[in-house]
Amino acid sequence: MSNSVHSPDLGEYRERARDWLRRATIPTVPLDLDGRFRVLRDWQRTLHEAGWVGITWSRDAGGQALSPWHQLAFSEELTRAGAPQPIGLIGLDVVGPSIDKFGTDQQRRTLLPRLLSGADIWCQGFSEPDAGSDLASLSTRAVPDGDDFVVDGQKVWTSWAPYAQWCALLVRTGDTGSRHRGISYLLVDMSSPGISVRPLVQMTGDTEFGEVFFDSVRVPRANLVGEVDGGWPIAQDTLSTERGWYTLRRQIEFSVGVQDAAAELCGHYEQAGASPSARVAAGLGRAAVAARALEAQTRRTIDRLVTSPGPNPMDSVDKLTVNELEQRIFASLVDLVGPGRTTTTAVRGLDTSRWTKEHYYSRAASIYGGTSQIQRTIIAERMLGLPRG
Amino acid sequence: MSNSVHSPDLGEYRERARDWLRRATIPTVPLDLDGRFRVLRDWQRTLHEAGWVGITWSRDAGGQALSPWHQLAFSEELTRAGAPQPIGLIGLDVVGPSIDKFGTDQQRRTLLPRLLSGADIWCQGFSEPDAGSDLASLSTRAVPDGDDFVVDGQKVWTSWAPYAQWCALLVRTGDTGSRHRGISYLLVDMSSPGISVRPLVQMTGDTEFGEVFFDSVRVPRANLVGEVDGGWPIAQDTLSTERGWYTLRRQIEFSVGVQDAAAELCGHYEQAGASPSARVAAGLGRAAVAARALEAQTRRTIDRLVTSPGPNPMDSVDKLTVNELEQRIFASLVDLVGPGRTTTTAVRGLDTSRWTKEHYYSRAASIYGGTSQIQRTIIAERMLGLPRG
Amino acid sequence: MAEHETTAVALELRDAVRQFLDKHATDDDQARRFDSADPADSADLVQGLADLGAFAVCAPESADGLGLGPAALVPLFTLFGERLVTGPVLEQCLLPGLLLEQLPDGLDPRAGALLRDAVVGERRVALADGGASLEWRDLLQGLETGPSGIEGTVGMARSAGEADVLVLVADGPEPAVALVEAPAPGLRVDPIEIQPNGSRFAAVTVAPGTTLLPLAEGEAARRLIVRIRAWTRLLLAAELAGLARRAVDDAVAYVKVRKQFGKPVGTFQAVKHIAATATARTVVAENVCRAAAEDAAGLPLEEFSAAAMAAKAYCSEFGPSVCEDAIQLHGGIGFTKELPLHRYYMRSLALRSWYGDETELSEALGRALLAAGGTRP
Amino acid sequence: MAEHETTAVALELRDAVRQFLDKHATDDDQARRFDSADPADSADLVQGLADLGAFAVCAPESADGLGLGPAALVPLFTLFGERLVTGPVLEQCLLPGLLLEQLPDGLDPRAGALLRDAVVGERRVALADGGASLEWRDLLQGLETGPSGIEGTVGMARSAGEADVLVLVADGPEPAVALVEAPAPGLRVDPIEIQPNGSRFAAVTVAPGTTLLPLAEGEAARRLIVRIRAWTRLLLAAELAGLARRAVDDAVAYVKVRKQFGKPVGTFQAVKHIAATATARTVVAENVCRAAAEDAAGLPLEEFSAAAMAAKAYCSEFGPSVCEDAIQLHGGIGFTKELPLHRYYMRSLALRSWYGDETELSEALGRALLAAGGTRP
Repeated sequence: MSNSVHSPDLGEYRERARDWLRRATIPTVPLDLDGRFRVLRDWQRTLHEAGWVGITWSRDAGGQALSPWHQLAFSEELTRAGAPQPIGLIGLDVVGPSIDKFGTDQQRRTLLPRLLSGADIWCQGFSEPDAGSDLASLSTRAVPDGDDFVVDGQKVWTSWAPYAQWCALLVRTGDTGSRHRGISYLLVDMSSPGISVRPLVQMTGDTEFGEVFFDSVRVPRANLVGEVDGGWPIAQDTLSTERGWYTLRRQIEFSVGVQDAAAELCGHYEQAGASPSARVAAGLGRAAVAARALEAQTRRTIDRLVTSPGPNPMDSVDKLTVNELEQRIFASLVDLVGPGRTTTTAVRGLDTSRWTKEHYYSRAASIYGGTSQIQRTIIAERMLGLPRG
Repeated sequence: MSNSVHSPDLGEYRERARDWLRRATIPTVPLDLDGRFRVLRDWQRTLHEAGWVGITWSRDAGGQALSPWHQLAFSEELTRAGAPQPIGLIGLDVVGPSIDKFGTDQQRRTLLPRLLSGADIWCQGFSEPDAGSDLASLSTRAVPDGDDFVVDGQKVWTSWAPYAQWCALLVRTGDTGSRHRGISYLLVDMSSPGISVRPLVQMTGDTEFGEVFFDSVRVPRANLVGEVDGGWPIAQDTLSTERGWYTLRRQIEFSVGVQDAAAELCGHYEQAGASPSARVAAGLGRAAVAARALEAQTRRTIDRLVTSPGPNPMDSVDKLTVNELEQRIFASLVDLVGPGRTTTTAVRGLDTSRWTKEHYYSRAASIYGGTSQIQRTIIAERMLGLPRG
Repeated sequence: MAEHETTAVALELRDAVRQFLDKHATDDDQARRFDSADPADSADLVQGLADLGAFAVCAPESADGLGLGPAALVPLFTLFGERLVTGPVLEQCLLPGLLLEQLPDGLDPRAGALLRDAVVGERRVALADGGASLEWRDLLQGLETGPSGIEGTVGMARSAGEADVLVLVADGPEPAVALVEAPAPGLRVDPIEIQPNGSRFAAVTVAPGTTLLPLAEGEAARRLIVRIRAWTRLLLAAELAGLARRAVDDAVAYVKVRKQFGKPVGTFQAVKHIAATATARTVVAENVCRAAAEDAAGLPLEEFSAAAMAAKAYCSEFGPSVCEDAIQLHGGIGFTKELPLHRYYMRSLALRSWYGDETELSEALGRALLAAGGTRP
Repeated sequence: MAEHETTAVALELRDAVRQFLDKHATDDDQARRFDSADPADSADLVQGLADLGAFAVCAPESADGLGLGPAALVPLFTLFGERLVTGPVLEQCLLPGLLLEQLPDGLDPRAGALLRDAVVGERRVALADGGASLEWRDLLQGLETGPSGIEGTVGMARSAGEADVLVLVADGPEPAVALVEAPAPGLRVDPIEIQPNGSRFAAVTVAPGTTLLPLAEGEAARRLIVRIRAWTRLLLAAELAGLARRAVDDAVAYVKVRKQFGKPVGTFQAVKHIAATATARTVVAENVCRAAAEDAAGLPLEEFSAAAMAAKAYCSEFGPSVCEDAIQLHGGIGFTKELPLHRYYMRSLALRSWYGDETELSEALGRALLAAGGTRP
């Protein structure tokens, strides 16, 4: 993959990654959540010890101080090697950079090393039942009380909530109507008394999302990031970066997915001595076109991560594009198993269970992380300059 | 076609229509607008003399006093015989019924017979450059002056404007901000001094739409339909009926269109001794599914025309459905000529010029007569009860 | 019965079924049944429908049926879609009645007895037909007429694992339809591991020499097969329309109360337009099924078959798409098992490709149209 | 030239072309040219582009070219799309340069002279290639290698009626590429009646024995044909992206000023969302072309061919769809000849199926992927 913004020569770095991955024991990820969490956390520690975690982070913060292209190259090699991503992505992509940029020395020193190694897994307490798309209306309250804040409220769509050691929490410290001007950014130890978690089962059967309830939870004032009522810009700053990295990682997974599907079909048709129908070829090709389009789009994402990090309406173009193309890729692929989709039987070599699950999951793409509707409004108003309501 | 709301047995009526059409001289419609108008007007006179115009109109108004099923059956037979519709549909479907229902005896007596026979062709001056979707904001003014109104303003999307003898005109008689409460319904002789017309050329090359300019045009008060400022409900009342008939007529044209395309393809493959590709079969089938879906939908339209005429949000479901399916039918059919679409050469027997033109025209379906966006808002607010902005 | 009596009986039955479902097919009941691979979980529901006469709808009155004809099943299956009534219901409602109605003369007495038992719900019927897909015929395989009768394998037969009686469809050069009682020597029924979808599947293998009860052969069998498939498609289409109806109704109700940015999300034009589009497509889906049912009696078989294909194609495309819109309108919660919505979507996808998705049916319909020289079908 | 020099020259050229088009390709000019079946109507435009060096972009410096490589044409064709520059431009920009670059050694002297004339705009070049469509090969037909050289008929060859030199592509079992000067005994070029689309077409027939200037045979010809088609696809894709860009920009500008219900229609969420979706697709269309151009130098030919197919497939699908959105955003006026928009739509539809629409290219790409065992392309 070539790049237009002076991408460094990554040949050697890639070779080193490939070499390491060849020698590494790629973990098999169990289906049960407990097992999955344990194995993926161990894998993050292994990656971290070998210097493959925090690739773009400063050395000061425990990272490798390399470019986004290095991160992308490693993610590609990881995925191509059939290895999972480290589990602590929310920490690595969102919370960690916020702590590094806006946190106190104390916070940086105590929290970042454990975040990188996977010793601490972070979750993100942003969305609420009545503040999803409209995050600025969140109502979980934090009231100062001595050296603590006392937190009451509820968060939702918190991933890995039952397993996380820490939570980056957006709370209302201003008046009820203060919207984004009255929000603070707290770091909450998930073992604090008063926190309870209820998992939400998704259509795919996955349960890594949950609701988190805060009942008079005491959080030390030392765990505040930035100023009181100053949490909104901190959240915005890294959400944009997160979106960029999310796009990049997903794009790699999709490309590899299309190649996996092609390899499955190939194996079948070679063995059967048969030739694929026009529908099979076109379905696979349609997925491949979408994956390539997304790859092309993400080259510009990485240009942006290098040259002008920070919120940009083009992030919403990326997100809308991922949503649309992810849905297209997996609709095209699952279409190839036809009536077999109700079973776990391989159809024409295709792993029916995998493609049906990916397809179900793709329906969430246009909802999670900001609905497609929200992205369209951002594009229209902030990029095209169409007048607000 | 069977119907659920006690449709009468139309066998004999259809047979009579078929018989008449077999004996009639079906006109060849010239491509130039002058010729087309002349031929189609003659055709309306011929149809009228034989009792095939105003089928659902009362005998009192010069009609046949038959049911909507009779009208539909005749339209079907007409289309299947390859014959054009009468040209004065705006008069027959919209203006005439309004005059019959809301006009004076004098208006009925002098205008309706000539409207039916095609001696007078009517156009409809509703939309304005700045009042398209938002008809209630129209600004063409009519100021009382002695026994006349003096009309100034501009209308647009007026079909057959250069040829029409009469225009049903919505004008503002109330204050500027009076919206639908300050609109009156006037009947305007198109030969009145001060009227000028500029044709608008469509993408298809057709020019039957035009802009109409009114410069101090005097219209006798006797040409007012209903009360001053009472024009809005008159327009609404028949617009709904018009939409129903429009849907019905279009559906017939689409069904016949799909059959024509199938016959063209058949002729080609029989002659070539070849078999159609999966893509050709699926494209034709896709159009056929859409045509059948629309046929099914219009059965309920006709039920409504019989049992509960008048505005109904289900009209908007019909219109949205026609828009969507018309575009699908012609996109599917024109897709079959492939790269041949840039030429006039028949491709696989298909009449390239016809299907490209129909396809271009279908893009207007979601705009003319109320955009798809307007229809969706009506459905959401009036049928689903979603809250207004 | 006269037409208005037929209609009255059909409406009465539908109301009775609706009341029964209100009690015995709540969202919680249906959640349990939907995910289950065990027929026992839907036995009470099936028995209840039998008691109400749902399986007698299209059986002739001479066979203790209601004699309403299969068209009367269409509104019932729209209701079944709305209420997520799944399991072996379609085959049971359609096949015994249709076969008894189509084959009144000289029917093998044992076959007649089995079918009459099925009408009153005392036996479970399933269909072994390789024609449940055209593009995936390699997966479905199929039966054909061998030297000693119907033989072969059907890779996926819905509800076959829980059936006492299988209707075997051989659609090769020598078409035939027969019954086989399960279990029987020579008959293998191997359940297939499923993903939750509301139906169970088994592979059915009929060895040469299995004891069969022949129903039809030759042209009569060919026509019977066309008829069985056409009605199966139409009832699947009706179920898909019902699933869409429930999904869009749920979504509209939700966006009226769910607030974001200080007002119901249904206030936003983008939300309104998704809901309106989904509603229009649902209305058309309902009407395309209703129209095919209206036409059934009056149309030549091939034209009715085309009408059923068109209905199934429309509903296969827009049933799932309406459910997707409904999920989008719900936001994140629509994607979770907190609400029944996801089951409607999963069911709609399962039905989409059973007896043909929109792509293969469009192709089949196009070919039928071309074969007929451009006139109907 | 070093890479940064190349880029500077390419940017300079693009600016010069843009300024030229500002003067000589106004909407009125383009309206006149677009509807015309007469090459004379675009002669001044073609000459202007020649004078600016547009046809020399990818020719080697040894042949008086700019030596920028065909990748430098991609941004130029996006611009051509934005400005509706049509006529025989693509063939003229691509073919002489590409052939001179690919066939430097042992090139027939007369062929070399013709191509060098074309680089400076003194001859017009067109391509006779039956592979401009896969599904409609029956319409396109094609050339093959006969006993005495290339022969056969190409049913539709773009701009062939106004060419002095035709590039003949024989893609049968014995691939070959050759030039023929027009007119020539044995060569028939029959103009085809067109519908307005910005291009003219002719049927080209090459009789056995026509005097040809051979360029390549065998494997070299096969690879040359793949390369010609890949670049043609990519430039068509770039033009489609440019058409989409212009359409969506016009629509956005329009909805900012056009008022309904007392406010700009761009205030309405439904309008915003159509504009946003169209914008996102346009950005991706631009980027998919740009990425393929970036990759061209580094990829094996078959992979570059796949990248070009993917770019063309994406732009074939979304180029016209963005124009449709733009028409919808304009309302009724968008459907008239009052605005240039309709020409962008008509042009996008013409380009959509030329060298493959999204359906046939998806199938071709899928087959290529399967042939490669699931790895790239």
